[in-house]
Amino acid sequence: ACGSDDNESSDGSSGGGDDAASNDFTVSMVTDTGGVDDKSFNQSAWEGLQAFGEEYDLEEGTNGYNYFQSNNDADYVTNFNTAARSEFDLVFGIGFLLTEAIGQVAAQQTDTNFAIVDDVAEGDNVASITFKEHEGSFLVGVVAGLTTESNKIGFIGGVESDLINKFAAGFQAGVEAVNPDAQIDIQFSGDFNNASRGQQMAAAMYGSGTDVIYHAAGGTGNGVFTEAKNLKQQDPDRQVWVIGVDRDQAEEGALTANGEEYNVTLTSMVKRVDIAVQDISKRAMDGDFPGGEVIEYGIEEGGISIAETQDNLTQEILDEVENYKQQILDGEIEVPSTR
Amino acid sequence: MDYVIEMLNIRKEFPGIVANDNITLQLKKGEIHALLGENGAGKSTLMNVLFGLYQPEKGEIRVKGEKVNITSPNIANDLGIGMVHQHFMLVDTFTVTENIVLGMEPKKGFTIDMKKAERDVKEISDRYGLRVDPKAKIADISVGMQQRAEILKTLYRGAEILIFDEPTAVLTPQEIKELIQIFRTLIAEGKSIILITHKLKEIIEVCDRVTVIRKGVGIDTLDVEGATPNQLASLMVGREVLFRTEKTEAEPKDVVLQISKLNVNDARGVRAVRDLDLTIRAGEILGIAGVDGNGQTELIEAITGLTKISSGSIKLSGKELSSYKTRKITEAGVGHIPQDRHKHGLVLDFPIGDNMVLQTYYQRPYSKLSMLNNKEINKQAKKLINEFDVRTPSEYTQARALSGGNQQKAIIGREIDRDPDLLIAAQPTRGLDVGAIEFIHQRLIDQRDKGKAVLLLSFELDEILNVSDRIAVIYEGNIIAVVNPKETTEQELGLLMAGSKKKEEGDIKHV
Amino acid sequence: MFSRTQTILIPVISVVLGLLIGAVVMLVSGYNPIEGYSALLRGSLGDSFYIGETIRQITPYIFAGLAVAFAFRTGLFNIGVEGQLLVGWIASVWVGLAFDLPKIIHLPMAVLAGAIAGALWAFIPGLLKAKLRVHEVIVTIMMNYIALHLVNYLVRYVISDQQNTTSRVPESASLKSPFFEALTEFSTMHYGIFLALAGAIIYYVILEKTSTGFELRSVGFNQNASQYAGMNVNRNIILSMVISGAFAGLGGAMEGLGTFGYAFIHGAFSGVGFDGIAVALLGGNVAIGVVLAAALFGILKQGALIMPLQSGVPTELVEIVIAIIIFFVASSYIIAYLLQRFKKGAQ
Amino acid sequence: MDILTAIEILVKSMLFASAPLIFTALGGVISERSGVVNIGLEGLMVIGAFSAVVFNITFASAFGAATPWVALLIAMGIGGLFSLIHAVASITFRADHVVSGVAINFLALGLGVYLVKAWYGAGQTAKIPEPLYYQRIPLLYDIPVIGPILFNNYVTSYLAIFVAVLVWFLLFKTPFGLRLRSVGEHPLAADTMGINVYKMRYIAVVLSGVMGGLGGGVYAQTITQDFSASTITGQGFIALAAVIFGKWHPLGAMGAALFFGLAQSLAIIGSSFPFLADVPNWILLSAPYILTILALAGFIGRADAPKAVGTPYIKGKR
Ligand SMILES: Nc1ncnc2c1ncn2[C@@H]1O[C@H](COP(=O)(O)OP(=O)(O)OP(=O)(O)O)[C@@H](O)[C@H]1O
Ligand SMILES: Nc1ncnc2c1ncn2[C@@H]1O[C@H](COP(=O)(O)OP(=O)(O)OP(=O)(O)O)[C@@H](O)[C@H]1O
Ligand SMILES: [Mg+2]
Ligand SMILES: [Mg+2]
Repeated sequence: ACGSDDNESSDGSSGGGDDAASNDFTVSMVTDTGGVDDKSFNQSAWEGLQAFGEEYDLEEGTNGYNYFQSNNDADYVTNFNTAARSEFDLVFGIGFLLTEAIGQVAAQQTDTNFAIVDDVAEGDNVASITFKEHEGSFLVGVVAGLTTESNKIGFIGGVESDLINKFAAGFQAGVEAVNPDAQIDIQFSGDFNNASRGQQMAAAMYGSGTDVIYHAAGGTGNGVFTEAKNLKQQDPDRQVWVIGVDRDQAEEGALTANGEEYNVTLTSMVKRVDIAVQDISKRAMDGDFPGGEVIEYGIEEGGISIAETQDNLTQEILDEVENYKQQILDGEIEVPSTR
Repeated sequence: MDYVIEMLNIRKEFPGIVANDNITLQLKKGEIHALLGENGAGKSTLMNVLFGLYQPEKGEIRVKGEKVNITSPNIANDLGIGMVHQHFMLVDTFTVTENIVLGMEPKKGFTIDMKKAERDVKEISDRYGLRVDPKAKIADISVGMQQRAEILKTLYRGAEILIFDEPTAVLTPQEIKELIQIFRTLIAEGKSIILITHKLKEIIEVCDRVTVIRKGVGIDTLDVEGATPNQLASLMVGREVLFRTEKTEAEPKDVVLQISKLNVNDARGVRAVRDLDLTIRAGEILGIAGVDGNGQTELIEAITGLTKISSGSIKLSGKELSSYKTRKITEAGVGHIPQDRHKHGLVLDFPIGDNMVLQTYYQRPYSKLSMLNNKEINKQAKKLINEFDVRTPSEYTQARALSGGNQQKAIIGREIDRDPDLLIAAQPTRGLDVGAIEFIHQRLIDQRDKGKAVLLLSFELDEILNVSDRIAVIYEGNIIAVVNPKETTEQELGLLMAGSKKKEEGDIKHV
Repeated sequence: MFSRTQTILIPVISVVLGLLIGAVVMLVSGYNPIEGYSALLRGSLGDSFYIGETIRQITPYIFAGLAVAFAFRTGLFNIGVEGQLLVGWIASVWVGLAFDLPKIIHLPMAVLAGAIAGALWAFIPGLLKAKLRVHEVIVTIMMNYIALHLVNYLVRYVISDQQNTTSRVPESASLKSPFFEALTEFSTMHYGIFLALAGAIIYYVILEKTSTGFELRSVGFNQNASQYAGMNVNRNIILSMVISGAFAGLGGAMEGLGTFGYAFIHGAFSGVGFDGIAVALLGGNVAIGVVLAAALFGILKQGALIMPLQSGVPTELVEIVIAIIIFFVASSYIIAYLLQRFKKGAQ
Repeated sequence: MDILTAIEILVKSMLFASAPLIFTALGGVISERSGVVNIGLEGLMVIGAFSAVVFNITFASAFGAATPWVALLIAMGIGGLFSLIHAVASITFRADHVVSGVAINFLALGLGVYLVKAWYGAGQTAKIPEPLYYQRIPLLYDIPVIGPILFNNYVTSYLAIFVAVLVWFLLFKTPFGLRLRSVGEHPLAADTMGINVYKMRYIAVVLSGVMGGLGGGVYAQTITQDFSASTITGQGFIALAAVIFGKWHPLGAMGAALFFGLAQSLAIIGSSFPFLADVPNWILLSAPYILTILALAGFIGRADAPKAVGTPYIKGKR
């Protein structure tokens, strides 16, 4: 119905790829309810779009790149539609919660290209971007397995889902690869923004001897950092670690005790949504949009890694991580993605 | 003249109504001054002006000759004016002492010095003979004791002038006697009293002078000595008032209500009605006399299905009622004018029209197939409003906006119109003026004359003696005597109610 | 009490004042209010697509508002609409998926399942209130959280095979409307709006026109007098919660069978139930008021989505505006008073 | 895990999770005891969390280690100011208390997030530089067995209990408390005793704002350590439930909040016991809420609200 007479813009017509043509290219994203500054993948995706816009000299706004914030699950469809109707050439949906909505809108707005992050959606004009979180989780599992002294390791997930289970599965495999004696306690908070419960869960784990906790629980994970920092602050010699998720969460773990600076963030499993977003945007701009395809970003593609901040990791551990990374790249290790 | 209080030409308006119009009231030191008027005449309003709750539009107030401006109860307190309100101003969940010292608490550091407060209360209560338990919660004590607590509140604040707004409406005869004794003590202490009451006998018994107001206008102030009830009543109403209710001899027929061996527990699980037997016949009014708290409430609640009985039987025209729910009992032919009209009688937020069908809304013609028929409801309401002279702007007016007397007329209309075989009337005239009382008594008698049974519960011996055909005296949950009103006196009834004659069965005339 | 003109005038004045103060907030924080509001209007009523989306948004608001309002009118405070809505949602989807029936049976059955589930969820606080005098506010708050966790579990382990979302309900149980979608350029507007409007009418009829409603209102105002008049107070408390919960459950069914067409794992509450409290109160707890308040809410919330894109104003401005409107409606006494002064002054 | 450790963990997480609820619920008790319903507690917590976090971030360098405490004072002040809106609406403008409280909730969240976006250009603040940390209470901590169990927590957790006792003292032992309660039970009676009903209610509502702000400030500075739209998500409603659960009594509300914190940590510890392994996760997650309902239904029974709660007082009207 709408916009039927200007279907020139998409459909690979901007395929030229020289700078003049690329300035016409427009791209936007729809966040999930976490919002564009969730310090997690929405934020990362937006950083990717911003970097992309800067690189190709696009302006923020309707004629360049932009984001649509969803306040509610019911807003996804509206936002996708608005984006398509605002004639963005490519629209990203960030998070598996948007899968259904993107599929539905893509079927109607066939002139627009869509890309879903973290899940697979149907449609010729939809690219699916997934990450091999299990691979990165495997690596931080290696770190955890080598770091633990008590041989008790914890995992705190938010609401149980396929995605979160991928984290747990990879993590478990990583720990087991280097430290078969270690026990892993896998728990779910049932909620992504209950910091209080996160802190209570962490208190229970640390209190019973766990010394490393990997969280994949969004705002609930705030409480995990809080508990770890408290324990460290009180007893700087104590071994308490948190492994961050999605971004480098070193900032979250910083504290001072007795005038000295410490950081309880051991490392983080970094998911480079920004890289994937830039990558797909570039391909779309170049007329090479991978519609209908599933593109997996793993270690190999540079979409998954451990955090750059490595102050708390010994060279030995870094070497081991490098070693396993190589084995994964070589296909010697197949990291499980389900529990 | 040494007046302690002079209210001169007071005018007080409310939206759409002049409650007090140019009223003058002068109180001499050491006198008991009655303020008399129909319901809604403006008595409470005038006193609230004196107490600082309302600000008058015109007029002036002098205390001991000096012009004052009473803008809040605080100032009234400071001037030595205390008021015992028509509706008690007590906090239910507080103790007697807490209520009395509220706002003027003795302190010890940051805290209330409760010991001293209790001592003070005890001391004043001893001095004036106002028996109270300083530590008791208001919710747990009798109305009489609540009123004594109210009086103590004013005395604690050193009041010299005491206003009593209808203090006797809620008291039992015994309590009224005590209150009158208290008045005398207060006067002997040099205090002065303004008394509002609808009971003319009381005025004649205790008051020195009386000011009569009618529809917001001051009519006259006269010495009580030499005045008669009739004279006062006609001054108040503005026409001649007959006192005796017109009543022919009763012609009792079949038994309507037959209660035997009834036992009922009260809300706390204590036995309140014990092995009670009672019979009421068609065509008679049975009055129940008794001191408050002797099982009257539980008896009525048992008959109407509001409380489960422990044992015994209640039969209405031979049909056992005791296992029925309230609705079935109502449908079986029992009507109930509850004691507390605001709490139990009306849904104050409903229009008066809906209140008129509170038990029958689901029946034809008010409902058909579960759908309300508002036309029929309002037709019925209009009919009752006319028949029972309920003064209301319309049937759509919220029940809350009606005066107490008119609310009561509405309830009575509703109950009588259903023409129940048994009509239970609990304190139907409490707080009403003589005109309204007369009207209601007449209605009860009409009902009897139509061959229905009426059960009348009242703490007013006058009412019991005037209206009933037989009087049953209840004491500690049991009917200890049934007497003929023509052959008994207030004194004898009083003694019976106190339980004194219980043992001497022989003296009691059974009817 | 207020006159008829005041009853209409006060909400209008409140909305105007709310928007005015919202404009001041925008000005003070460096945004252009005209741009902000025109974006808001475009994003809610600007063209047929947005109108469709706005109507879709209004649909559950009407039900949530009716649910809260119904309880309120009968003397109860149902903060549990959020939870009742969630269970209604899952139940309707479940029935939608579990059967293979002709639409004429299947759809009503699925909708009804939502109502029943919501009613059952509200029955618990009703029963506890009636039998044990447990305060419904606490129980309904707690039941919200229980619903959230239960529903997430059902989605993952019972209705789907460890998925994040259930399958889509088949056509035969769907409220989706190709007709409206075509009419509104692919908005998600569905047939639910008719059910919501019908719900408002049913609300009005039950409460104002039936003997049951008479009883419910009576018990809501004065339990003692109602008991004296022979009404069964406990039964009415439970009935009131159950009907309120059924409205909430229907709101959930609108989401399950209409807006989404499936159920999914919730990381947090949808917020519709809590907004329902405001909708009910803003609408004065009467049917027509609730519909209008839901419309206002839908317009503001829908318009808010596009506001940051087109004018840079954060979406939260809308919450501020809503709050201020509620304040003025709540403080209608002072508005009425000022109106009267104004009138007198004019004479 | 051995039993002592289990108890230590239980008590510890009960204390820190309950503290913000206790403060806020106490605010609710004060307000409702004066006759003003306050379902705006959630919003007051939001505004408290917002103010404390913004202050902490902005002034950490100026105040150093004292920052979180000053931030709490600020949160209390701003909470108090914010609740003035509720006071004006519900006391002076005779607004329906529930409606006005709902507006408070909308306004607080809207304004908090709006300002964060306007000031920081993001929907979420950074981590606060000076959070509160657990502290071993000198001397008490050294008591064998119970010392480590009871006396290693945020100072604010003890403060919460202390303030609960203080509020109890204030409400039930002082003239101020007697007057405040009288205004909530029978305002007209209080008026005839020369008590200024409006003034008392204003004070109570502002105090509830102060306490709600404190609760939010404590929550943000002890648990989340930043502020966003998802910092306060229902805690105010749980606190409201605690007010009623605790029968409008300060110590009761404290007990209810502690009970809730305990139930939550019990459910967490419980999940590590083998015999509970087969219990579906959702039941454990819901355990705190289910336990609360059971406790209410089982032993607590009914409680009566202050009689005049929710009714505006209109002078000169009966
Ligand atoms: N607060 C008020 N607002 C408006 N009108 C009032 C108010 N109080 C009293 N009135 C009006 O003033 C008149 C006088 O009422 P008031 O209560 O003084 O009567 P009263 O003589 O005390 O009656 P009663 O014998 O029933 O106690 C009433 O008819 C009523 O219309
Ligand atoms: N707020 C009000 N606004 C308008 N009129 C009022 C108000 N309050 C009371 N009234 C009027 O005051 C009059 C007297 O009321 P009140 O309740 O004192 O009646 P009453 O005859 O004294 O009954 P009661 O036996 O209950 O004391 C009524 O006519 C009523 O309309
Ligand atoms: Mg009077
Ligand atoms: Mg009166």
